[in-house]
Amino acid sequence: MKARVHVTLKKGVLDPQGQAIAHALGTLGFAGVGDVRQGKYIEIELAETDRATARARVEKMCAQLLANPVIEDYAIEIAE
Amino acid sequence: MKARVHVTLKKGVLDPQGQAIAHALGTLGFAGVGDVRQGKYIEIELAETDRATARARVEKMCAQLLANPVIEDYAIEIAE
Amino acid sequence: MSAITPALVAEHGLTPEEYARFRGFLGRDPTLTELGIVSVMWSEHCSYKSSKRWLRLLPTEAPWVICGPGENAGVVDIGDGRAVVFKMESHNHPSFIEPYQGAATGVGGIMRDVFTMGARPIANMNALRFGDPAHPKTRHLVAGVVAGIGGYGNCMGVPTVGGECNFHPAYNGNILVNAMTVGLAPADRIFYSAAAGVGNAVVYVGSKTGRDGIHGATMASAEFGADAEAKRPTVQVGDPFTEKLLLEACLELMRTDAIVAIQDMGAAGLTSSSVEMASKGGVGIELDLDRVPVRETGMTPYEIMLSESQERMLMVIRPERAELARAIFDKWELDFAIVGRITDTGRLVVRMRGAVAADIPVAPLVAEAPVYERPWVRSPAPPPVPADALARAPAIDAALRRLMGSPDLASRRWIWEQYDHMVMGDTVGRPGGDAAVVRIHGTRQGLAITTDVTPRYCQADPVEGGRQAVAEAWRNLTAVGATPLAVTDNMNFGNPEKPEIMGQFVGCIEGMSEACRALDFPVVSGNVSLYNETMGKAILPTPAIGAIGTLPDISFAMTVGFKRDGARIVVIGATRGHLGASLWLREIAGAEAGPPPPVDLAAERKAGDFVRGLIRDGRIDACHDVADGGLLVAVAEMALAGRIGAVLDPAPAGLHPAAWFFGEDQGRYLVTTGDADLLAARAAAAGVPVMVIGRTGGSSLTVDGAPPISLADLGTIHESWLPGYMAAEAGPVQTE
Amino acid sequence: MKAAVIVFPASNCDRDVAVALAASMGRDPLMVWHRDADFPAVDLIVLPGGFSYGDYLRAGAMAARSPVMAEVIRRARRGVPVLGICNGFQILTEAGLLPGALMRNAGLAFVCRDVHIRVETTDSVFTRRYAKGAILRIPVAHHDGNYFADRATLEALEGDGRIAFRYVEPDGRVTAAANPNGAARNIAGIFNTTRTVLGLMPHPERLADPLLGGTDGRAMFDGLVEALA
Ligand SMILES: Nc1ncnc2c1ncn2[C@@H]1O[C@H](COP(=O)(O)OP(=O)(O)O)[C@@H](O)[C@H]1O
Ligand SMILES: [Mg+2]
Repeated sequence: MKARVHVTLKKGVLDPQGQAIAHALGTLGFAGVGDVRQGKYIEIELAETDRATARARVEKMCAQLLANPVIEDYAIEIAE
Repeated sequence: MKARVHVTLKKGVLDPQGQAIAHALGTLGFAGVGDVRQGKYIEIELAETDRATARARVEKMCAQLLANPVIEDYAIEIAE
Repeated sequence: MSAITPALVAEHGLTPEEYARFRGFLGRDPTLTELGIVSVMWSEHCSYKSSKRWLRLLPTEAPWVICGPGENAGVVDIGDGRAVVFKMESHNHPSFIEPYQGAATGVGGIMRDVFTMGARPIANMNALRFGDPAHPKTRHLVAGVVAGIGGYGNCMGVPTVGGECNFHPAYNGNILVNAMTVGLAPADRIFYSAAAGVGNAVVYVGSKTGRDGIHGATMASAEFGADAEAKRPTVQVGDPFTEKLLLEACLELMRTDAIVAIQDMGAAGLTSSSVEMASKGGVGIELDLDRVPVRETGMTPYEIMLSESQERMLMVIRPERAELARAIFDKWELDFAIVGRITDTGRLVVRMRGAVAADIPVAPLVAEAPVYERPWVRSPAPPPVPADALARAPAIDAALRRLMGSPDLASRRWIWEQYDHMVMGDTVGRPGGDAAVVRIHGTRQGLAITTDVTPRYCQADPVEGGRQAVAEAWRNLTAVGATPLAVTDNMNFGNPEKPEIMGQFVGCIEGMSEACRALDFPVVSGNVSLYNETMGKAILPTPAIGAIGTLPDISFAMTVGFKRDGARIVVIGATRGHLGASLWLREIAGAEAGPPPPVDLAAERKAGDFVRGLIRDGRIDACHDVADGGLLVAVAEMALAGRIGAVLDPAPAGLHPAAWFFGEDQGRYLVTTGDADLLAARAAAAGVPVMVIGRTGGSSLTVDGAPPISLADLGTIHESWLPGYMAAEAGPVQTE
Repeated sequence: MKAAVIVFPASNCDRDVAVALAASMGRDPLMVWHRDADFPAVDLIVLPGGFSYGDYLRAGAMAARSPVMAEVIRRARRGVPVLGICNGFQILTEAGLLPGALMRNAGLAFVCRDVHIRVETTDSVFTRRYAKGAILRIPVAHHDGNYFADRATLEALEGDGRIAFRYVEPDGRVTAAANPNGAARNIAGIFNTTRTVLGLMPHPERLADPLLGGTDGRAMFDGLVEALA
């Protein structure tokens, strides 16, 4: 079973990396680019076979390590 | 219109970050964690209203700036 | 098993003659793995087949040399039981393809070369060449390379204390990333790579092996199927975290008696490390590839032997110490595997899944490696300096402003502030001086480090350019008060199969060799990078020189900044106004022409010894060597560093002011002193020409009656070019 | 006084801070490996700079969850002074001993240079030897020093006098140009509520020896020795 986790900066937290990308896209001549936000995407292979258990476990991983609740939100998908 | 871009390391390319996360999860007592891979997740607001045009444009952004094809793959979703 | 076809041989970069020679001593057709092994061992990179004959010209010995070329790095004795281990290495091509990771793994590789020998790295340097700033790729390459060097070195906790950086269109398609590491070891605890002791264990430590960087030439081989490309990234990703653990674990193990021999797995990975260890020790090695830690499934013996995965080491250890060694690597959470043993057969035997994948006699594999006497021609004389260059010379102050803000002279602060140059707590001379100075930890002894070469001189006249590169390195060490000790080099050239390129190589080596002899400055390590050419256009010949020297006490360390008002500014060495191949000529007169300034090695040595004496006797309070841009640029740099201005006398009669102020005559230093008469007397006694050219003071530079140039303005010009240029970089730097 | 320096995998300023501590203490601190959760009682715990776990995922995230940190947190709660420098500061926020987070520098690049910081309060074991408002020249060397906290937290830090240092111009003015990393309100270092835990991005241990070009960092270690002896 595979979990796909998105860790994104909370709304209201400034994102210098996203801003730099937006700026760079402008420099490269891409028009109409609005806000850009950069986050992390983490794929985790799990031995677990039950979806609900898998999700609960990844939930715990996010809370304990993968995201910093001061600045980040996370979203979990369980694939397969 | 919003584009969601995933930039991931190509298969076979060493992912030290993913490896370190897997290791840390083990230390925290999570059992059954296999391979972990870390990539980037980028959200881009676009003024564009046509899906196909938007995709083509983001395709170009990825090739020119967001990913390095030597070591990275990318995937694009157009939302809304 | 696939038959070894001529096409497959050619894809492996072997000529039919080379293949015949290999088949000859093997006595049968090779396996694919064997073909892979010989192809990397006999590649230019590993065999030095084009350069070997010429490298022998370099002097490599001196009483203080503990180990010259031939090991992972050179070793010199610096007294009190301590040795300095250092080397420079290129990562040019990977850095062009993937600047961040290419540069990062280059730094990782050179650090491994140094700690393999038992030394803790204490300083890193980097010598960089980029294309025309106006070229569309340049900014991106600068951004990525600098971030990559910083990313790796900063994480390792080794200060990056200096380097150099030039721009020239000749590097548009081939940038140069040369990284140097300097390490410190007990002089009697140096580790070498010669394997010994039949029955001893061959141990693999560090990262797992993946399909990284496997010899590009073999990609088309049918054996790998259609997805070969996708499976085989040619650029590696660096893992400085693992390397830091590997460093600490190796140094910890080196404090025991477990290690008999050790060799990092760099280019050509397990192949070159095992062959070199066996060959140097005159023994055989058996490898059981089923035991090699791998990070991918289904790897073939060919792939495992040729993988260039980073952060790995091969060691020969005493079997009775295996458990002790394993415990140390466990503590650092690194892979540790006994993958083979030393034999008395003199053969490299590789087994996997019950089959013998390779069985090659090691001695002929090394001894019969091809060596080529490539045809070469002397470089033609450069075009003459345009006759009207001086007639069209702009005012001195205008020229100075332009030079100080030009890409090759502008401040490199933007670069070095991305490098942790202070970690380890011993950086005495930070970046920006003539040579970096680091303290030998826990003592008052200092180590001075520099890298130098002036490629435009080498292009104009390779022999003179080779001499100059060595002389300038020696001069830079001297300018901080150090006694120069030894050299490492990184020979970056175009395609050696072209006689004119080979001629540049030969010329540079001749010049370097002569200068090293005259200055007692042996070459103890180095690296050759050839084929730096794109679409038939070669780089400028770039023999980068890295050099070290020692200071008995860091309180002697001299700096470039003016220290006080009213001091006399004295130029040591003769000024003749040589403008050929100068920056003034290129940047102001728009001509890349003329011969480079000649180097008089006897005068060089005399002037340097004189200056060092003044520094050690406390007779001067600032010192700077006169290099790119000449006298006035050197004065401006001293003024900016000390935030104190100067008033300069007019050019002497008979010399055009531009030639006097911007000529690049060699063997010169600028110093400041409160007692110019004493200095003159000492100079007369030593037979060194000196001349007072002005005095320090105020907040501007006043030159030859021209309107004063405010230091604030000049500082802005000097500091803003690089950050301004990079601010227009179209992208976030790809980082870790 | 007894001090412990915690060593994580890829800590790299552990020796540097040990040297500075030893110079002030007259004896070497104890070096504690991250897996040794039961180390002897000490008067001061130092989390040194570096790149623990390569700074992978987030700077300080993995170190904050290592076994030794559980013990550091216990002792910090009992009042044992804890000093986190650079990566140490990042670990302290990740471990919840200090509020807020340290994000990627606003300029995105690693930055190593001398900065000026102003001493905002002398009322702590760490800052007692400085004069209030004193301006120190101390180096920074980090990639993730951009201090972030929500408004309420920042107000609380200000209100309680828990901002230890701010980036300033050499003349003491708080300006954007003096801020090397985009940190909120130019914050270079903060305390916990009892002012027994200090995290700061600048490296006082790097300018505590005249031969290295400055000594402004020295008084922090001298003050600790005086207070905790
Ligand atoms: N230009 C050179 N001058 C002197 N020695 C050289 C030069 N190039 C290579 N060497 C020496 O040849 C040996 C092999 O070099 P290299 O293959 O680059 O080493 P490594 O395998 O450790 O990367 C080293 O000892 C190196 O110092
Ligand atoms: Mg080597």
